[in-house]
Amino acid sequence: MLAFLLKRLSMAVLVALTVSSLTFSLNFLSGDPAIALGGESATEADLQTIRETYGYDKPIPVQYINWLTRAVQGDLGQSHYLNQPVSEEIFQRLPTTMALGLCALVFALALSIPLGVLAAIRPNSLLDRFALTIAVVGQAMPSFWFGLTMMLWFAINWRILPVSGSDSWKHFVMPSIALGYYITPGVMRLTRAGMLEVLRSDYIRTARAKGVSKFSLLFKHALRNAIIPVVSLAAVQFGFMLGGSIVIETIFAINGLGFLAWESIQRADLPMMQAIVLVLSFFYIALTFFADVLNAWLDPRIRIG
Amino acid sequence: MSTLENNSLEPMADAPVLSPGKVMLSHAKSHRGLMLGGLVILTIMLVAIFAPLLAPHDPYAQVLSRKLVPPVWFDSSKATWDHILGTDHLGRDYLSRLIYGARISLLIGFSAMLISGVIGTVLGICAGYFGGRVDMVISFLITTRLSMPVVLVALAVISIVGSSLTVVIWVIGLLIWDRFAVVVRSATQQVRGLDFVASARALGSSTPRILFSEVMPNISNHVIVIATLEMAHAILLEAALSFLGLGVQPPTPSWGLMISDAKGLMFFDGWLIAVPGTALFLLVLAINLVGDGLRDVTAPEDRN
Amino acid sequence: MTNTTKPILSIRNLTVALPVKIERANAVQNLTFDVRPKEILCVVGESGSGKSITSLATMGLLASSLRVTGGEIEFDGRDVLTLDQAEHNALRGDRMAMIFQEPMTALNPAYTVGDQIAEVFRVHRDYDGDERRKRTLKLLEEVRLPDPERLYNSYPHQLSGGQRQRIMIAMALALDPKLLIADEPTTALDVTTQKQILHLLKQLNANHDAGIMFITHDFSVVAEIADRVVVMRHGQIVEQGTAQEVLSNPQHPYTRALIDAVPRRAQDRDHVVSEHPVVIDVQNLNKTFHTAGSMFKKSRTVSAVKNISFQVRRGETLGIVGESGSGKTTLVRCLMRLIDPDSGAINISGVDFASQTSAALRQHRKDIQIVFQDPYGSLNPRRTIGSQLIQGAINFGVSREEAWDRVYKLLEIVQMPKYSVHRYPSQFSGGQRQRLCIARALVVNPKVLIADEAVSALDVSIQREVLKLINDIRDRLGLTVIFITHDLRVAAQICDEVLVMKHGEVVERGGVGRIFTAPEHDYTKALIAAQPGQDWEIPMMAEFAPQAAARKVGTL
Amino acid sequence: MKSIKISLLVGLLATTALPAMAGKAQDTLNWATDKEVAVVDPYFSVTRELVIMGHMGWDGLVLFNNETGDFDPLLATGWEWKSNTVVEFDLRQGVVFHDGSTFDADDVVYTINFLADEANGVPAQSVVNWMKSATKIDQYKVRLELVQPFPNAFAYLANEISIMPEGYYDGSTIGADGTRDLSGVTPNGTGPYRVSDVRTGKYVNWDKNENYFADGPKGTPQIGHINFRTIGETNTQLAELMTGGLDWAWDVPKEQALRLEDSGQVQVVNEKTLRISYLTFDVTGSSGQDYFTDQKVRAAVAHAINREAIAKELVGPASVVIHSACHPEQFGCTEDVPQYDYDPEKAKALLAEAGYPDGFDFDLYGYREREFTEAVIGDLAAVGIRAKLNWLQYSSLLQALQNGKTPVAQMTWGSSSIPDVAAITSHFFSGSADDPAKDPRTAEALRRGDTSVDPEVRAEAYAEALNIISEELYWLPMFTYTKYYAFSNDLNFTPTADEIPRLYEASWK
Repeated sequence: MLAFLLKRLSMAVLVALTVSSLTFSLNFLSGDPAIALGGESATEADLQTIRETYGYDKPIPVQYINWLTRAVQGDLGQSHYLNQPVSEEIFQRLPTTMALGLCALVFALALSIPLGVLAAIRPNSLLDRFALTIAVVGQAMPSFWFGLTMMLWFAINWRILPVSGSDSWKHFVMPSIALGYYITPGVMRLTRAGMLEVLRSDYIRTARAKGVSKFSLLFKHALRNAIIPVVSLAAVQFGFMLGGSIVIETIFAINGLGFLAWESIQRADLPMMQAIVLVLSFFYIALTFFADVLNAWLDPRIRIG
Repeated sequence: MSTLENNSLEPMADAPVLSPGKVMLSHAKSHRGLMLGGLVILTIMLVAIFAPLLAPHDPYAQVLSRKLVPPVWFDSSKATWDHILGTDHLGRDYLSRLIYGARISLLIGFSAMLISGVIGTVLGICAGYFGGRVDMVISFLITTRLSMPVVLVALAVISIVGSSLTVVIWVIGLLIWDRFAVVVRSATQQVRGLDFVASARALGSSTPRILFSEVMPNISNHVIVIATLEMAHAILLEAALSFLGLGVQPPTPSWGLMISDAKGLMFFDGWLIAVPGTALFLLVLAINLVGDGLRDVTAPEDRN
Repeated sequence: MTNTTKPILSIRNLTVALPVKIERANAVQNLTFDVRPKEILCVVGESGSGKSITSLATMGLLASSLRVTGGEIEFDGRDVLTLDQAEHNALRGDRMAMIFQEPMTALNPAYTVGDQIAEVFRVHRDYDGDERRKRTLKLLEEVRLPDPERLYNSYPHQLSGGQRQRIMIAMALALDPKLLIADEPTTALDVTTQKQILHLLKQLNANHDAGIMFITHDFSVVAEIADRVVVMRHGQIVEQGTAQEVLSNPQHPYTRALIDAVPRRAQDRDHVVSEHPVVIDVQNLNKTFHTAGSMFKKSRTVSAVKNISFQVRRGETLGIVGESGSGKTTLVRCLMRLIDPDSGAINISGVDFASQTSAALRQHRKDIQIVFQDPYGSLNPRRTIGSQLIQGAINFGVSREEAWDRVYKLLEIVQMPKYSVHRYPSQFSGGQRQRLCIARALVVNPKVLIADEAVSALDVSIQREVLKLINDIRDRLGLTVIFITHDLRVAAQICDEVLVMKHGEVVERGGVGRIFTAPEHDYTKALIAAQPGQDWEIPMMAEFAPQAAARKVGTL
Repeated sequence: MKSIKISLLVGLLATTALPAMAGKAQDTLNWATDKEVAVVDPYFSVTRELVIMGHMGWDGLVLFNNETGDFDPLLATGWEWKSNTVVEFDLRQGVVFHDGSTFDADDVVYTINFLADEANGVPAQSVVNWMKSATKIDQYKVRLELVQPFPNAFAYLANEISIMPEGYYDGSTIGADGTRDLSGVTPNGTGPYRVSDVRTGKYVNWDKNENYFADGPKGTPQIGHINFRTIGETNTQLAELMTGGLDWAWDVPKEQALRLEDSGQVQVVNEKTLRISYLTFDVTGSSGQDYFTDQKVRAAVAHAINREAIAKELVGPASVVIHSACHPEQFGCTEDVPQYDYDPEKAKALLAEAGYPDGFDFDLYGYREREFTEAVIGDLAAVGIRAKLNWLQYSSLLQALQNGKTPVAQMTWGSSSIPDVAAITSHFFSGSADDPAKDPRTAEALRRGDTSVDPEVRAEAYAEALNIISEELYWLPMFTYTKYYAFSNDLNFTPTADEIPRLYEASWK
């Protein structure tokens, strides 16, 4: 177990290293970050000062090593634009994005799992078709379009919900739906497929032969087993949502990580971009690990060898 | 004892040859979603091919004084049958741009899918077939790729190298191969374990031969299904990039770009975003329907 | 009709319709039979005979696509077909219970076996938790599971197949039902486990009043436990009667054919030491598997093949016999270098297979070919039969014309029509596919043919045909055959010599005759003793069915 | 498990409070831009937002008067030029900082000497590096020394130089990577508003400074609170404006502004700015596409583009077409230069003359207001010049431009709101890396203008340079930018051309 944890951790570090060097290689493609930093009216002398201050005059590998050395010590660098430690900024924004991601996930699961189960109980029924339609339509709708349309109706025409911001729970309703809706199809399909498979399985027949009631059959015997792959998917999707919240956060002016990322991209704030990508990739690894633990808890075959 | 095995082969002599392709085709014909989606895609493809014949105007011709003419169904003095769908913010005919835009969306979807398909399939097959170290390295690549947020990385790269149709296609293509790789890898692992692959090895088939004749045909259905999904994914991704201003470059008539151009006026002139939005939605919906249909049709037949 | 008590189950003119008319309109048609208390009724038939559908209809577990269109199933005085879901639910697990074929998948992996047994009490009785636990532990004892306390908290995957089947039996017997349906309960088990389970069932039958409806395809099992027998074919009953009547004096030709196809003990025959050159020479072969660990599991090392040496001469058939997990499949795969052995030498007609690089090995691969167990996985579903058949010949530089010549000749040998080449595997039955696989293996003119459980997945009647084919081909083409099987009886029919394997080691080796008459190793003795139906003197069918006279099996 | 999720959701929703409503009723002016404000510091945060906030929270020595065009005394009450490079200021008495400390010469000396020292790492060096040092003469009198004669000294003093209390930056440290960590510095100035709450990247809230000195040029603050927040999407800003969530926004695109105006929900004003748009050509051929080394081709481009239509249809009514490389309202800018009217036929003729009767393909670069550039592409296509658009970030584009990699780029320049040609023409045509032509004639003329303090000498020198530029068409000046301001119907607010909105002057109707 300990050895495995260590292996897992080293894997995470390796992934993070690869991701960070990939992100850092953006430096090769990028324009002069000093110009981005100096603003439109910076003179050549200003730029030179900036280059020296930030070490942009050094070769890129040296910059990378320097950055890495500091990153290992927990110092992800200083944001060019925001003039403060990148890590501080990220951890200040993270809770907002996490809250958004969690709300979106809860919305998605609350919609997709019951729909998936119901669809699986009666395949090809009207309900199944309805669920499938939701899935297909959901996958085809650009999230920004969906978000703006909701804003048009709920915030501007009906004035039920606030337009933007992140001050109260009301502010999270539309963004959560816009973000969560996109993963609903996948979770629903997986739940449906999992339930269909489990319902066909021998042990469900055994349970029926025991005279178990329909409800207990579905929720005690079937869902427990069908939910296992859904857990992994949900964890992975949660990771994707944290990364994919850029568009939604931009639209709804939620000052989370996604918006920070987008702003950093626009102002070529490389240390910030690198750090965000790094944090998100670490998050992804952590989430998959978490999903594994959760799966083991749900599935004794994994837990007890 | 032949009575037991019941020489049912005799009537089979005139039975039609049921190739897996034919079986699928016959299944496909009776699959409503697949047919409907296919029809929509076919229509859009025809429109794209015959765009020069169908478009009433040059999609690039701008008349600034005639900008933002509403579509004919609007009760407005500016509306005219000359511009059935109205004009955009530079006075270009919206219908013509929509028609030409089909080319771009299909091109992006198809090319990005092709790039990611090739990368993902090759990686997936290698990982699945060779296993061991190769699998370890490729699985690591997949994990790394999955851990990088697609939209973020795409935006960062495009914002730095500058965007053009080619850049967008390559960036998207290079970012969405993960699903191909994951699915192909596990499909290959399954096929590799089947006895006909062992048979082929025993019969002296070389590894490339086995990959092409034994493995590929048996994972192609997975690849095709993923290909449709990723094509839809690529089209949506381009729209999202365009929405943030980092997609295809103007004046290229792309649906994503049209949405992006129109988004500012969506609270006032909703049709501007509704027209290309609907086109995009229909295309992606159709592709997804086809993907779903293919998944149903190519699902492995039950043994029996 | 020896027993006159009132039947507990009485099926009258039962007809179940198939959803689409595939081969026939009805899964079962006009079925009529009784099950009486305390008797074991065996329903026998090959796959597709409708025997499982009958049991499922009785339990009310039919798939929704199957509809009962006629007849009645009277259980305990009531027609269960007229019951609604809730009423049927109340009967199931209480008054009637069922055991299934696959113990590996029949238990819910997410709950402990104790909980799953106790659930029966919770559903049907108002016992409190302690009472449920107490009764469950008692049941575990009754089915002779060791250490019930520990087992109660075990999950299914921690138990062996035999243990799981005992759990299933305990679950079925929990409320002392009047009817117990056992659907091929031993088919998926090793022969030694099968013996124990059959023994247990017989014992329980003695202590309980339940009538048992036992579904099987294996007449040896029938001979072991049946009081009465129903023989089914294509959804209809062809013959029924007491075990004595059916087994020793079958009336219907189909019953006779089935009984005739039962592999029987080898006649005592001498093992003639052949003078032919040695084709296969294996020395000290070893193979160890390592399974990678995960977060919750330690990595494990399993020795699948331990220090095995043997030789086979040209024209001989060597049987390798062992239960599942004995390492016999690993052994042949090492032999063919489909997997790389850890150490040891493999010499196949003068070429050292163990030490060659895989590139160098390719040109020698034609010498040794294999036919696998699963007829569905061993043909590529996406290629025509023809292209799969000539592939081997083409690989070894044979011209296309000559390759096609060979293919057609081989199709004749395996008794398949020429036009098969244009078709895809999905259009052939299991037996036909095995013939095609044999043809494919032979197309490169191998010196050695390995049959890895090549007939295990087939119905007995077809099994027999394929065995005969392999024997014919061996004689005709002068092949050396290695025959892998878990079934001693099958080995006896076809082999000259037998290796008995257990846990990766050869425990005994010898001529077929000696192994059967005078086994030396305890394990071999146990295997032989576990064969079901030992006391059954299988009637010779030659006098009933003329075409069976062509039987050459067992003769050299 | 489901019940756990539901309770989690309920918990999440319950913990957050309802938002405070905004607008006149709460005496709070809410405004937003798409930029994030990280640190409330006018020197270490180089954004327009901080220029605006700089004027809210701090005061400079002088203030530019948009009506008279003069500099009004602010923290200084009077001044006297002792030479071309020395000026002495008398300071206002009785002014206190937000923290209660008194303002005097020490604060001015500290601020200027801090800024002038390059080692202190002020990012925008051009804003401060013209100052050499300051010395205290007495408690309310200081002497400022310039590095060299600098005509725009007062413009910078007015717009950019806010006076900080003495020792203001002592609490901040310079990190390993050379950036200044300002987390320990609490915003503190003399300005009409003071910071009440900051959340990095999210909002900056200001309260009225009740102790603000009377009868200064900034007047007395009226509105109780002025809250800033960041909204990245223009659409979202509009939605907030329409629903009353915002009281003030700018940079509203033209069409949206017009429709907002039509709706009557808010006031919309189109105001001039000092920013101009221009095309800059690769006149040396270093980009590898040498079409534009030929003046005839550049002239063809000039004749092909309907600048009038772009200015009126796309930019806004306050936008005007310009012909010389400067904003008409800047000192020294003259429109009396060679002009190129919209004439597609002439453009085609010129192209044919230059040897391209069938036109050609080239790369066009841009970074700002894509639809303007799109319109340019459309006009060029009409005469056969086919442009491939390359859309870059400003930093990347500037680098490409300086390296001569761009055949044509559509650029803009805002002159840091300095109403003087020195802030634009001299920047681009004095031979620096930004100079597209490196023509010694313009460099010489501009140097003459830059180093003189005599307006006539300067005007003459600049006119000479501007004529050369338009003659040669190193740039094609396009039009002036305008800005649409949209604000609440309840608000009294007057936009100004220098793009420094005086939010502190705003009041409720």
